[in-house]
Amino acid sequence: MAQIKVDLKRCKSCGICIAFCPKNVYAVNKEGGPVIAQPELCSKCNLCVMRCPDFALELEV
Amino acid sequence: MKETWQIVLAGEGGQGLIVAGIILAEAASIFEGKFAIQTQSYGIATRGGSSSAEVVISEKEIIYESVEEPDLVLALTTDAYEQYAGALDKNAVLIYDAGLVDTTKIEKVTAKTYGIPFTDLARELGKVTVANIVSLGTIARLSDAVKIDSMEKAVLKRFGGSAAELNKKAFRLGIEFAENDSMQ
Amino acid sequence: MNGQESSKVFMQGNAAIAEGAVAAGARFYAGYPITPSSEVAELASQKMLETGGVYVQMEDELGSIAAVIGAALTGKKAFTATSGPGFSLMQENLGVAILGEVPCVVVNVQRSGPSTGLATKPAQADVMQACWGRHGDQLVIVLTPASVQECFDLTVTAFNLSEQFRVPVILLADEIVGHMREAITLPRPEELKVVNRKKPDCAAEKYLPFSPSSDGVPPLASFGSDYIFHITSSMHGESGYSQNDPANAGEKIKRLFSKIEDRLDEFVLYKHYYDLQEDLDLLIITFGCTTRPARAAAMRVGDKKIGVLQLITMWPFPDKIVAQAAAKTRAILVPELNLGQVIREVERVAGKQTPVYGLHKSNGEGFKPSEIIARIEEVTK
Amino acid sequence: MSEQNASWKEYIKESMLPQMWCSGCGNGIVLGALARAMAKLNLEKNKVVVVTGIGCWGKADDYFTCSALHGTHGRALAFATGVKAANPELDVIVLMGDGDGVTIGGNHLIHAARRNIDLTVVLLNNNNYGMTGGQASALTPLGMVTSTTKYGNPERDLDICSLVDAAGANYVARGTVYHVPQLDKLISDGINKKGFSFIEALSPCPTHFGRRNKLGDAVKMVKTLKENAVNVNSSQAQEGDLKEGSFLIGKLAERYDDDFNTAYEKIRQKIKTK
Repeated sequence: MAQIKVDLKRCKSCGICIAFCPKNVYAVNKEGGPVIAQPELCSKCNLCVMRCPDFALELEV
Repeated sequence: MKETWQIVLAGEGGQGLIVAGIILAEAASIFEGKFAIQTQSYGIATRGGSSSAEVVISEKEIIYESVEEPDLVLALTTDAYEQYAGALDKNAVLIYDAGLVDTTKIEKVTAKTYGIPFTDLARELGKVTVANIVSLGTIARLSDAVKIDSMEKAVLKRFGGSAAELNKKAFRLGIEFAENDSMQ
Repeated sequence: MNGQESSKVFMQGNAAIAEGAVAAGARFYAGYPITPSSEVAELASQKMLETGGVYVQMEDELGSIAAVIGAALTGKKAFTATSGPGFSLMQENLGVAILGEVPCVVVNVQRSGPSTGLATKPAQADVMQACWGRHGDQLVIVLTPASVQECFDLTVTAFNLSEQFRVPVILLADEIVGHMREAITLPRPEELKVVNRKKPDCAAEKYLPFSPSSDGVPPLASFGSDYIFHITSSMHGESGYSQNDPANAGEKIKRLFSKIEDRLDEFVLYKHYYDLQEDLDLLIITFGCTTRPARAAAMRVGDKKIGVLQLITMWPFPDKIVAQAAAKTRAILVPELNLGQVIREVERVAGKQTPVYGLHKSNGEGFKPSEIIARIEEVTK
Repeated sequence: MSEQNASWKEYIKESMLPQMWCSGCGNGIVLGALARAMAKLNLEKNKVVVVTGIGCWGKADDYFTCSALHGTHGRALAFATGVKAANPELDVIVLMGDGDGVTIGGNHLIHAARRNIDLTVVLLNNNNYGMTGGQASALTPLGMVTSTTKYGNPERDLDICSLVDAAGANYVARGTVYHVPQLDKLISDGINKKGFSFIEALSPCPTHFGRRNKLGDAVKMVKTLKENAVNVNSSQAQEGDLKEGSFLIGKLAERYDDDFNTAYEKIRQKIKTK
């Protein structure tokens, strides 16, 4: 299972990772930022990491 | 021999006056070790429009760079002739292009005056643009600002190679005509 | 040239500038041709190819000075030449070179303005612009040549000062000097003093591009070397990253002045055509193309003691030299081809006891000695 | 992918993060794409110079671990031209926004492309001047609202890729912050390509352009980029069947002409052998 790390100090809660995840891994926290809700669905496509404008996500395989 | 020569080469853009001025000053400074400064005045167009080169040649350091009272004027257009002819005194030398300049408007000229058809002579040599070099031959012959030999060296320094023969011919022709004209 | 002896050559002022630049080690030129400076570009385009340098003809003067700065940061000695209209366009990016402490040389062969003005005619009306033209507090060095020999010599000096102080140096020539031709002596390479910028010798990761040495000038690395560094047009700290702290900004601006002003005595250049110990009836203060007619005028006025002081380092203004000279003359005359720029500095320095007279001309013509003589007669009556 | 993740960090100065841009600004995405492109090509950091102008995207140089020159508004290409012409060994990457690179600096763009100097431009197009409050730029479309066109822009925008192509660049491409794997590749191909390379990256400015034109939040704006982009290799693009508002993405032009430095050295060789 993929380990996704969210650095909330960098995250600006734009919601891009959540909206464009092809597998709906993320849910929304109360600031609008990501919560890793269904990590078992992650296909490790890495698109959330690449699309994060804030370098706040890291995918550990 | 004059200590300082103030020379004006006047005409219009495209007649090679600035090149002639450079050759003259280079003959004096590089080939004779004198002091020489060349300056110029020109309009915004490369061809046409008034253009003139000034050369000061001296045995001693030249403080002010421009011509104040010309000792020798070369006039290659009527405008240039009219600008200078009346104002020169009797010790000055006035050389004009007899084929191009209309001298009728200036009634009294006291300078020693020589009219030589530089442009026509150049045309006969096959290249109208060497009129400036023909006139340098005349200037070398009619003044002691620079020696004929140094001027010829300076001409050949600038126009070596394939152009050398023609320019040498042009230069010699200017000397020859100056001699004929002064004997008249 | 045989490489053994210093050689005498006949050349134009603008050509001597290009030759001087090459002799000083310049290997990059970016410019946009403009009368009456174009011969510098023409010769530079040839010389750069021949000497292993690079010439780029840019799309405008904004770009020319920017490219010069970029090249200078790779370690090359770089320069550009222009005239009034182009010099105006360079002002903003000259500020980058000042704040970023990038050595480079800008030649302005002054012509008659304002605007397109008399494009082929001389003037000296860009003095204020050369000294003060940029926005913001800043200091540059301005040198003014009066002969073809000085065009060569001062271009070398301009590069040397630029490298020494990490500052742009402006060679403020004029149409008369730039287009005049005379024989000059080219020094042998070993006779020439050439200064190169101080490079860092610390470990690469310790390098701070704006951390000054004891002389106030920080060593400058080159892009592409082991040293990785930032240069910015924004206010920055020693690391080269932008910084808004007022204390840092205040210190930095002060250092941009002090690194030069503290050493002005070492490089202030001038010539005096009289005995400095002598008491004068009149001192004529000249620069650039006013020098020769003023000297001729001074020589021809027989009944008065007239000295000519030629300013070469125009900026920072040589206060000390002018004040000393002002103290030993009854009056001062400042001829200039503008309606009054250098005279303001002279008045500021000379003090109230020495009257300062101007002779100003702004019609596209240089001075004749006779005009200066007439003014001498007026002011020494 | 994971190997890349490890190495892009070499090129991003993590001590400077979080970056300064607004939430949902696409600048950070393009920054990442560029860092990954550098990592993929394994560029030597001390041989890379990032040159920027003024604007939001002009601050990008702060986040790289290589050398940088942050110049004046519109002049980044001119500074970069000096760097590259003087030292052809350097990889010079020029970051400009639409205001910086196209509007005030448009003339340098035309001539850098014509000169075919071996630079890589990543032009971030967010349709307005973001840093100074969302004023209109040359890439603000007709009718759109900005802080200087409150009732709609009377001027048309420019197809900047076509212009750069017409000016003779060796490589011209367009990408978006949605199509980010493609953007990575377009940038690394651009860096790899000798001669002038130009990559237009379409990116949302939700704070100004999005808000004033009611285009929704960052997510909505990125969705719009997704929907309107047509890959240049798709059948739709081949048939020229483009709806209004849609645009081509991918490699749009490629040439193999000598870059400036090569052409210059050829002339030098010619005079040497004379």
